[in-house]
Amino acid sequence: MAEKNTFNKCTDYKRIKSFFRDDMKLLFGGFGGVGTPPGLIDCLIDSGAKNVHLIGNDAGFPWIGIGKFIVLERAATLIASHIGSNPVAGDLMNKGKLKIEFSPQGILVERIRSGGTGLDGFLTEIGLGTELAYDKPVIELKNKRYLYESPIKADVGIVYARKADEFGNLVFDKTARNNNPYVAMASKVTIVEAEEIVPVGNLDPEEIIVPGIYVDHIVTSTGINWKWIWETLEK
Amino acid sequence: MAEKNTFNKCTDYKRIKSFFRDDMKLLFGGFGGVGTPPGLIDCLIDSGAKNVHLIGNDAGFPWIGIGKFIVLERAATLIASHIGSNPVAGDLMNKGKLKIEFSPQGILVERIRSGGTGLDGFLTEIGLGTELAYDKPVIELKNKRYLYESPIKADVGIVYARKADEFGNLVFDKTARNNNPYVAMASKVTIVEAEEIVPVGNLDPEEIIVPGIYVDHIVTSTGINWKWIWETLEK
Amino acid sequence: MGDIRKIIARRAAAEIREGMIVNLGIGIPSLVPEFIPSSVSVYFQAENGILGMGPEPLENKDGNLSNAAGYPVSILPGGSYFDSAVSFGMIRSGYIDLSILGALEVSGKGDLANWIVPGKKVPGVGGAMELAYGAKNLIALMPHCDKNGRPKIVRKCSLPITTYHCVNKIITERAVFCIINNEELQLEEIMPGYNLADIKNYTEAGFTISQELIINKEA
Amino acid sequence: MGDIRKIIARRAAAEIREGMIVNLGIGIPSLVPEFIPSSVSVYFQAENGILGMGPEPLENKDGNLSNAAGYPVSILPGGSYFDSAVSFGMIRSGYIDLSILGALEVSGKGDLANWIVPGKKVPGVGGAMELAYGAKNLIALMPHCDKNGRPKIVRKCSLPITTYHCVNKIITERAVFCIINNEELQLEEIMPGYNLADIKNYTEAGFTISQELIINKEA
Repeated sequence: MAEKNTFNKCTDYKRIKSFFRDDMKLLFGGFGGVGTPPGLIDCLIDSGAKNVHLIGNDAGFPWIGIGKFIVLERAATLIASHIGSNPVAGDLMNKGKLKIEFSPQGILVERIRSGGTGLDGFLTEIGLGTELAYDKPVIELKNKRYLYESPIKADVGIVYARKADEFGNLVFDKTARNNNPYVAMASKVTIVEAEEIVPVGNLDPEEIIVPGIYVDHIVTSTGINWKWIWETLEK
Repeated sequence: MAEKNTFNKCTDYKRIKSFFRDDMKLLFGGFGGVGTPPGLIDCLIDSGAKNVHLIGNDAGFPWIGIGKFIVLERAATLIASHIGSNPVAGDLMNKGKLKIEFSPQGILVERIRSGGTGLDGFLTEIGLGTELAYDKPVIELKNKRYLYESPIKADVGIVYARKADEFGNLVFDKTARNNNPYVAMASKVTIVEAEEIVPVGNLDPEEIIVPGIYVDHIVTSTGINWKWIWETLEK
Repeated sequence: MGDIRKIIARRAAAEIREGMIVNLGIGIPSLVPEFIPSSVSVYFQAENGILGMGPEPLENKDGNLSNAAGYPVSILPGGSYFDSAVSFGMIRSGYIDLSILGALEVSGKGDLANWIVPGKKVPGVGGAMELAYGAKNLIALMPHCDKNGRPKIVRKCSLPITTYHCVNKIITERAVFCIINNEELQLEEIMPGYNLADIKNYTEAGFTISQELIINKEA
Repeated sequence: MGDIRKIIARRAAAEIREGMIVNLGIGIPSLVPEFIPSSVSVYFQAENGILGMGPEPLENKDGNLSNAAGYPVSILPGGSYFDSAVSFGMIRSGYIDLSILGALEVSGKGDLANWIVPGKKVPGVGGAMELAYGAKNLIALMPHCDKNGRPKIVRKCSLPITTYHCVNKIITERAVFCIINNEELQLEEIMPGYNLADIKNYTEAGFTISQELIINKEA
């Protein structure tokens, strides 16, 4: 069994704070807040970072996931597939305080994957001729037209995992996996909040979803600190 | 527990033979024969199919994997990353009996993934200006030049798995996974040879690598029926 | 309105057949499962990364096991979890047999508008474009008219388009239409309580009438 | 030839430092691990889909656990298996600290030729193009001269190029060169048993000499 923190990746929230900088490009894992790291969101809020460029599936809810940061008006831009669950994001957009680029959901995760796997973007017919084509290049090949979707990378990525070993090998929990693996791949500095950190050798090599090569820093989660939408409605 | 063969996917080699046709495009899983389905290779040989268009990582060895089929001179073309381990393939190429298109290894699996995930190809700098650029389109964007790599799909795909349940959910074994998941995704008819077939519900939803949605037919493996190169040298 | 939504959802459920792989959008489509007979077994897929989604559990709801709208679900035997790139790979490449989406407007040629009402509702497109692009069969559900009584089946969508030429069938509380070859809107069925005039007067797009038109009597 | 290969591999092993992620090509690079001190722990990655590859086991060799050349290996604690698209994702996007490849020719500007000798050897490119493209640090290993005594470090490659401007260092049995900014070939080290003339007369590409040139004495 390896010694504790052999790879020097295990750290604490206080030290993580310094990675969140003004003007950074931040990729966040999660889908409607599910799979978004709650402790790292609070840490991002505490860091005071502003003018942040966010990229992720959606805007969360005003009290869930990345939504908690968005409502503070410290995000400059957001690339996401929808903001339907966070009306504050819509208000900020309409007031010109948050610039939003909408992307089809699967195209967005594929753009992140393209950045994370060292490819230079891809072609698709999806979105062609619609408002979501924005000013993306149109490529014609064999008399068919395609949109060019460029790769996305980020300065910092925040990821939520079920388990991490000290090398950063990751295992996820059910639908909290979603886009987290690609956030880990496409971020220059990848920070993981894991429900549990285990010694190297404790994970089955077959069950590892994200190899530790992609992970730079790991903190232990103190658990979900928001009420899910369905908990709110029930109570 | 589901009844035996609820999804009507479990079958035998005899019935599989009819899926192998002259002139078909065939994707095969495996990397140097590791992860290539031995029973399905024999079945392909028995089928008599000829003028087959093969796509896979390499040409195997003359007595291992797809190599066993290639030496019979019934493949018309091969897209692969190398044929170094199968001198017969090189001979056939030099004699004009087998047309080979070489592709960088990771670019090839990515082209298969592109076909299997409904994208229209991707851009990369890799191979630009080399012989492997062939007549692939060159796309210029923001004063940089890229090769366009087109998606690959096939009529039939053959896959080797550690376990399959009756819906076709797949689990792989160590490095025998390699490109098998993408062969399953990119083939119109996906045929799986599994070391073991288990009832639906026996696989942990987290351990499933290929969801059954991609799998059409499943047969039980009778095991590796060739000597690996390192076994040959030893004995 | 509650009733209308359930009427539409019940009729949509009748389109679902044994063994299908089905994706349901948010809104009216999310009501569909309660009208599927328990004898019909299907696998529901959700964009966030699950195939074989079962109903919301009564207890021990798990925040990490949810559908694409963030609500708790369960998983059936044979179900699997995967990342959302794999999920959309399935969706784009035609492995979903049936996709049922809510709509704001549909044109007579099957153009779908369901992602934005400029200046008002700004939900964003979500997975709708890819679901519309990839589904073998796409059914759009919506009330026949908007709040002001104006038709939602139109000659040309006034709202921004999600995907052109993608809808195969439209189900409203008044009627079921199919769209043949992205060209011909055809009335297949008149729903209980309505007659042909109710449909003609409130459908902007021109349509033909199926030779096998079904006229449902009052339920 | 056997000795030359081991001399080159031993010198290459000295480039490997604690904690590195390393990919080794076939040929001479595959001999490198036996010269790495056991105190230095590294993770070897192989293209087929494994990180944390350990040595060939003495018994219970497993046909399904192999390196990219198809030979049996083991896996270290902390190692993982993944598919080959993920594997090449790592390779292309710069997560491999050091890639050591065999070469047929290298130009003074770092162009690598290692995939084909037209009309003779037709191995195919394998993963070499992507390894060369993505590695943070790429070392090419080869004998200093070919069978006919002709230099393999050339002004311009005569063989088809694998990747332009990619090699950072060349190690032969006679010398170690670095290539600065894909432009300047610089002699860093003279290997035991050779002198500057042995190198100058058998290196076609022009080169400068490092101010910190290391001259190794006979071993």
